[in-house]
Amino acid sequence: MRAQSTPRVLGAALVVAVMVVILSIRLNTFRDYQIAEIAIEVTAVAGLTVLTGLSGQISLGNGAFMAIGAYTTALITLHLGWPFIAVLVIAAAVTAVAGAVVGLAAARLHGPYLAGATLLVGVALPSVANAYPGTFGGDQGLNVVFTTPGFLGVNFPLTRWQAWVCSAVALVTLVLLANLSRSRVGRNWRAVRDNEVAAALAGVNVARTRILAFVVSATCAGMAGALLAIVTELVAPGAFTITLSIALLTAAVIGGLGTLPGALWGSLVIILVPTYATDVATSHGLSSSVASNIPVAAYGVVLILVMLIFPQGIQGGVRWALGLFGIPSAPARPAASVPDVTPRAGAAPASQHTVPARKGSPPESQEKEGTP
Amino acid sequence: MVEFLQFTLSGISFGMIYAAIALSLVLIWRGTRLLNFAQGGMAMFTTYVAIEVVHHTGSYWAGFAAALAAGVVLGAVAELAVIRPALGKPELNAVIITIGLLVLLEGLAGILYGGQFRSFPAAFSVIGLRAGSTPLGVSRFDVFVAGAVLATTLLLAIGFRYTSVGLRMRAAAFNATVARLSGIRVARVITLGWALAGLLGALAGVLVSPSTFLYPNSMDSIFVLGFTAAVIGGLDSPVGAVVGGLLLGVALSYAAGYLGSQGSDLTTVVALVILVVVLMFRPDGIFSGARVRRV
Amino acid sequence: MTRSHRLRLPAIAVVAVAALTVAACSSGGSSSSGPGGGGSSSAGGGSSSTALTASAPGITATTITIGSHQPLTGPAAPGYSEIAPASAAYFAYVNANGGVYGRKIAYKYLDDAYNPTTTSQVVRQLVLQDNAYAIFNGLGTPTHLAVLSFLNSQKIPDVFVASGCDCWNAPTTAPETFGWQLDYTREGKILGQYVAQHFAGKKIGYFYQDDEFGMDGVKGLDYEVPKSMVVSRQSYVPTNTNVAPQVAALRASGAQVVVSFSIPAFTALLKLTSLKLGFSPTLVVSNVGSDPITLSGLLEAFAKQGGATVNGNALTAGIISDGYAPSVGDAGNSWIALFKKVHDQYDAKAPFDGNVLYGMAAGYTFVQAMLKAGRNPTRADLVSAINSGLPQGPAVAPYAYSATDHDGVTGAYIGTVNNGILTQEGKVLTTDTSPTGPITPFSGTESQAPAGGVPAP
Amino acid sequence: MMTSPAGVPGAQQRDAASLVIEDLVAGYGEVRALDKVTIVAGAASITAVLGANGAGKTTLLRAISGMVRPRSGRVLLDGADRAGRSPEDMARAGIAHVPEGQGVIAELTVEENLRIGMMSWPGIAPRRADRAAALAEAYERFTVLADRRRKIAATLSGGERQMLVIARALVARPRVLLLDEPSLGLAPRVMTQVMDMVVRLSRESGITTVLVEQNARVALAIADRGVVLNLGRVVAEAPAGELAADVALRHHYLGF
Repeated sequence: MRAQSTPRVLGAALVVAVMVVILSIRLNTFRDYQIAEIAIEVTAVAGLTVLTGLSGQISLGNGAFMAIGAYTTALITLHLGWPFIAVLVIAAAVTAVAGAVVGLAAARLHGPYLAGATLLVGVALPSVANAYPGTFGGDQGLNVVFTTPGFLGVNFPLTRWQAWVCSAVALVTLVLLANLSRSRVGRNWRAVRDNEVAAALAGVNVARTRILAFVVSATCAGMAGALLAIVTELVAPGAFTITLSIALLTAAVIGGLGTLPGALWGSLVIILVPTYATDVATSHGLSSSVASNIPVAAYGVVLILVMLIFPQGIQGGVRWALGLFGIPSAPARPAASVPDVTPRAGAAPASQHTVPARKGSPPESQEKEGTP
Repeated sequence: MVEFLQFTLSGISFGMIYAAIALSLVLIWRGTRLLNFAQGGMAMFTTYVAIEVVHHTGSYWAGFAAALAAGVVLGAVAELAVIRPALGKPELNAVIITIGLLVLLEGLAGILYGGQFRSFPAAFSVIGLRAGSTPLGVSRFDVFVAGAVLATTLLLAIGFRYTSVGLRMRAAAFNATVARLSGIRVARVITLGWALAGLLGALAGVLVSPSTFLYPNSMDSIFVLGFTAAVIGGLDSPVGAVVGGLLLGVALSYAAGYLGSQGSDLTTVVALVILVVVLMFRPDGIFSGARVRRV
Repeated sequence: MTRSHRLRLPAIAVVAVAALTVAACSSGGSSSSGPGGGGSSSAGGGSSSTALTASAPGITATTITIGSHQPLTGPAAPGYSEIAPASAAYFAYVNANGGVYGRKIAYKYLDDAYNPTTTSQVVRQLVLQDNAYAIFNGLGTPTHLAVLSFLNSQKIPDVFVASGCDCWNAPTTAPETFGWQLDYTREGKILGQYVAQHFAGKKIGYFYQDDEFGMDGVKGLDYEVPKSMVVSRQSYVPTNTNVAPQVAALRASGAQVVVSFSIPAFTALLKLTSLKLGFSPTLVVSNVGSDPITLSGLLEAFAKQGGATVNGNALTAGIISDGYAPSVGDAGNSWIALFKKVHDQYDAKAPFDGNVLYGMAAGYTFVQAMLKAGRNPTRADLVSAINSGLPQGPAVAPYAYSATDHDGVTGAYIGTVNNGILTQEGKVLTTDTSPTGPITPFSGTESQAPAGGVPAP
Repeated sequence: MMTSPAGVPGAQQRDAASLVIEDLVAGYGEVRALDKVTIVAGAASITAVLGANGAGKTTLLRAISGMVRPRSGRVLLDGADRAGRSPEDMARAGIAHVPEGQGVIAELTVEENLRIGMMSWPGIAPRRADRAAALAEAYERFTVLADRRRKIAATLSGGERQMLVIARALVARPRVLLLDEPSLGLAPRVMTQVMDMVVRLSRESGITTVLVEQNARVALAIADRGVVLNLGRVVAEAPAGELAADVALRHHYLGF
C-alpha cells in the first residue's frame, strides 16, 4: 500500500478545520459542545489506535493517562495560572513520561497479561486522588477555569472557542500520527506487531519500539485529558473510571483498529449513540428504570452488531461501501497476506487457538516450530 | 493477633469469590483464548434469576440451582450466538463483543429488575463463628462459600484429569488443531467450556451477593479483582486462579486493615502493586511454569 | 490476525465531513437556542388577570420545562434513581391539580451515571438544546460541581441541589445555586452533640464513606465530639464491599458507639459484618444511611438462616439517626399522608421509602419557589424569589434561604429506629455550618401539608 | 480385506479404503495453492507427495483432512465424496492427519495422547476393554512409549514424539493416514525407524498412507506411488520406482 503524501494529509486536515469552524458557527451551542467532546475522544482514541492497531499492544488503562493530563492541567492552572497552550504542552510531557513508565513495565507483557496490568492502572490511578485529597481535591476534584481569549470579544461563546481548541488539537494530533505511522517508526511498530522475532532479527529494537508506542498513545490521552479538563471545568476521579478506558478501546476497535478515520467513527458511536438512544427512550413515556436502561442495552447491542457485521470496524465498512462505487480508498488486499485467519469460512474455531500469542505468522512457518 | 486472624479469614472468604471468577476466566481462556469481560455481568444476571426463583418458591436451594442452570445456559448461548461468529476475526473483536454483552446484560437487568439494591439470602447463618470466646470473623456461610468454591474446583480438576470429556477439553485447549484432526468436536468442547464458565460465574454471583447486595453493576469490581487474580495466577492455570484469588483477597484485607483510611482508598493500588511485582518476575503469571511451552 | 495495515488519512476529509454532516442534520430537530427568551418581563405575582406568556426560556403559556441530572444507571443508581421519578410524580400531581398558575411542569431528567463528564454533557443538552428554564435537584457532589460554573455563567437557576455538600452555599460566586437538604456538616454537628451528651465517657468509633459525604459528616462530628473520645476512624470505598477489616479494627479499638456516615448498603454491611465479628456497638447513623425501609429490605433476606433474632426490623432496632423530614413510617403526619397518596397514584412501583419522600419533598419546595416567582417569571425572578426566603415546607426545620445564604434545611431531630420506624426523640435542633455555631432547639411549630397538596401561592 | 493385527483379539479393524482426490482446488485468500489436483491412492498403498517448498503439499493434506475447505473438486474415501467436511468428521470417517511437527500435544502425557487417538472411533462409548486392548497393543509395538506412559509428551525426544504420533495413528485405526514431513529434524537412524514403522502400519493394518516428504529419496524408497507437485499442480504421477529412476525429474523438482 502506498503512503499518503503529506500535502494530501494537510489538505484533508485543512478541509476538516474549515468544516469545524463553519459548523460551530452554524449550529447551536450544544452542538459546539458535542464537537469539542468528539474532538477530545478522537484525540485519545487516535493514540490508542496507534498503540493497539499498529504496535499490537492492548491498553485498558488509557483513561488513567487522561486523568494524569487532566490533573496536570488543573494543578498548573490553579497554582501557576499559565496559559493553556503551555499547560497543554506540559500535560503532554507529563503523560509521555507516565506512558514511558507504564510502557517499560509492560514491555515484556502480552495479551491478557498486558490487558490485566493496564486495566488495574486504569482502576488504581484515579483512586490516588481520593487518597490525597489535599493535593487532588479528593472526590470533589479540582475546578478549572477556562475563558475565551480577549481578542475574540466578550460575546464570543465559550463553547465555540472550546470546540475550536479541541478540534485544533485533535487535527494536529491526527496529522502528526499520520506522518508518524508512515515513518520508520510506524514501520517498526508494524514489524514488531506482526512478528517480534523477525523484527528483532531485522535490527528493530523491540522493547524501545513497544515503549515508544506507549509514550505516543499516553501523550495523546494526556492531551485529551487536558482538553477534557477545560471543557468540563472540573477534574474529578469520577470522570476517569474504568468505564472510560474501556470506552476508548471500544471506540478504537469499533471504528476500525489502526485507522485514523476509524478513530473518528468510533468516537462518534461512543458519544452519539447513548445520547440519541436516551432521546428515543425518554420520548416514549416508559417508566424511569426502563427508559434509562434502554440506552445502556442498546449500546451493548450496537457494540455486538458492529463487530459482527463489520469485522474490520466501521472504517472497514466504509471502505467496502466506497469500493462499491469504485472509489479506491480501500487497501488493495484486506487480509490476503495473512492466510491462516479464516481457514474455513463459517464455524471454524480450529485456527483461533494458533492465532493469539504469536501474531500473524502464517501456518507454514508456525508448523516449522516443531523442530526439536 | 486476633485482628490478624480476622483479617486473614475474611480475606480468604472474599478471595474465594475472586478465585471463582478467575477460574471461570481461565476456563474460557483455555478454550477460546479470549478474555470474557461479560463474566461478571453473567454472574449478576443469573443471581437475579436466583432471586426471582427464591421469591416464588421460598426455597434458597431452588434459587441456587436455578442460578447454576441459568449460568450454564447463558454461557452456552452467549458462545453460540455472539462469540462463535466472531472467532477467526481479529481477536479484539470478540473482546469488544464480550464488553457489549456485559453492557447489554447490565441494561437488561436494569430494565427487568430496576436499578435498586436487592438483597440475596445466604445459605447458612451469617452470624460469626467463635473459637472459644474469640470471634473469628467468619460465619457458617463464609465456610460454605470457601467449601463450595474449593469443592467445585476439585470437581473440575478431577473431571479435567480423569474423564474423557476432560481430556477432550484439555486437548482442545492445548492444541485445537490436533484435537480436531483427532476427531474431537472442538466447537462443542468450547461451548461446553463456556457453559462451565457460566456455571462458575453463577456460583460466584450467588455466593458473593449476600455480601455485596445485588444491582446491575454489583459484579463490576468483583470482576476486576477476579480478572486480576487470574492474571496473577496465570490464565492457563486453574490452580493459579485459586492461588491468585486467595493471595489477592488476603492482601487487600491486610491493606484495608493495617493501612488505615488510606488503605481503603488504595486497595486497587495495592492490587496493582502485587500484579506488577508478580508480572515482573513471571510475565505469564505465577503458575505459567506449570504449563509446558510448546516447542 | 488481520488488521488494517496502515494508518491512513486519505479519505479522512470525506469521512469527517460526512460525520459532521450527520451531527449537523441530527441537530435539526431542536436547535433554537440563545439565552434571551420571550421579551416581556415578569409582571410580578398577584394579579390573576395577567396573561400567561413565554416569560423566559423553558416557560411557555402552558409549560415550565426544567431539567436535572441523575444517576439512573451505574453503580450510584441503586437508591438514588428513585428520587427523580418521585419528584416527577409530585409534579404530575401538581399538574393534575391546576399546575403552577395553570402551567404544567415538564421535568426532564437525564442519566449521568454519576460521571462528571456525562453530567457536563447532559446539563448542556438540557440548557442549550432543550431550553430548560432551571436545573432542579441535580444529584451528587462531584457531578454537580462539574456544571456549577457553567450554570452560573449562563445565569440558569440551579435550585435545590441533591447533595449535602456545603459548597452550594456560595451566594457571591454561585448566585444561581441553592442547596436543599440538611448539609452533612450540620448533620454531623447535630449527631455529634447527641453523641457527646449521651455517650460521655464512652469510646467512639467512626465509620464513613471516603468522599465528601463522609468527610463533611466527620468534620461536623469533630466540631462537637471531643477528640479524646474518638478511638478509631475507619473509612470505606463503595467499590470494595469487604468491610471486615474496618469493622475488625473498630472492634479492636474497643469502640462502644460507632457513628456511621454511610449509604444504606454499607450500613447494612456494617451491621452484617458486626454480626460476624461478634461486635455490637450502639450505632449512630446519618440520615442517608439509616432509611429503615431500605435497611430492613436489605437485611430481611438473612432472617431465615440467621435465626429469629436476625430479621430486618430486629437488625435495625436501636439505630440512632437524625431526620430532617418527617419519618416515612409516621402515617399520622400530614406530609407523609400527602406524599403517600401521590406515591400510590403516580409512582406506586417504587417502594415508599426515604428516597421517594426526598424526591417529593424537593419537588414541593420547587413548586413553592415557582409560585413565589410570579405568574410570568424570568429566570432571575426565581432566584430572587428564593433569595427572599421560602416558608417552611415538608422539612422539620426552616430553610436558610436569603440573599446571603443559599443553604436549605437548617436542622433535624434525633430519633431511634424501632419496628422499622424512626421515632423522634426530643426537639428539632437547628444550627449552622461553623465550628462554633450553637445548636439550638427549634422554637417554631411543625408545618402542616396544605389540604390540596399544592403549596399556596 | 485385512485381518485384525495379531495380539488384539476383538478389536475391530476397519476395512482398508482407497482415497481418490479429483480436481481439487484450494487456497488462501486470493492465493490458489492447489489447482485441479487429481491423485489416486489405492487401498493400503503408500503414496509419496513430493515437491519444493510452496508446491502445495501441506495444503493438499489440509484440504483432504478438512483443515482447508476445498473450493471445488472431490475427496473420495472408498468412493464416497467427503470434500468440505470438517476435520472432526474426516477424522471420524477414518482419515488421520498428522500435521508437520505438531503431532503430539506436548502438555498431555503419553497415554493421554494415545487416548486422544480413540476420540475418532465410530460409535459413542467404546468399551473399556477395547480401549485397554488398543493401548496394550500400542505399548507392545512401541515399548519405548510403554516406559514413559505417565510422562508428559514434552519430555520426549523428537524420534519418540514421532513414534507417539504413529502409535496414536495406530490406536485411531484410521483407514487413511496423512503424514506431513514425519522425518523432519530427525537423526538418520531415527528417521529409518520411523519410515519402517510407516511401512509396517500400511502393510499390517491396511492403512492407506499419503506421505508428504522433503526427503524424496527416503519417501520414494518406501512408497508404492509418487506424486510430484509444483506450484499447486501435479507435474508427475507414477509408481515410486519410476519416479526415482527419472533423472531429469529428480533433478528438476526433487533435488537429488
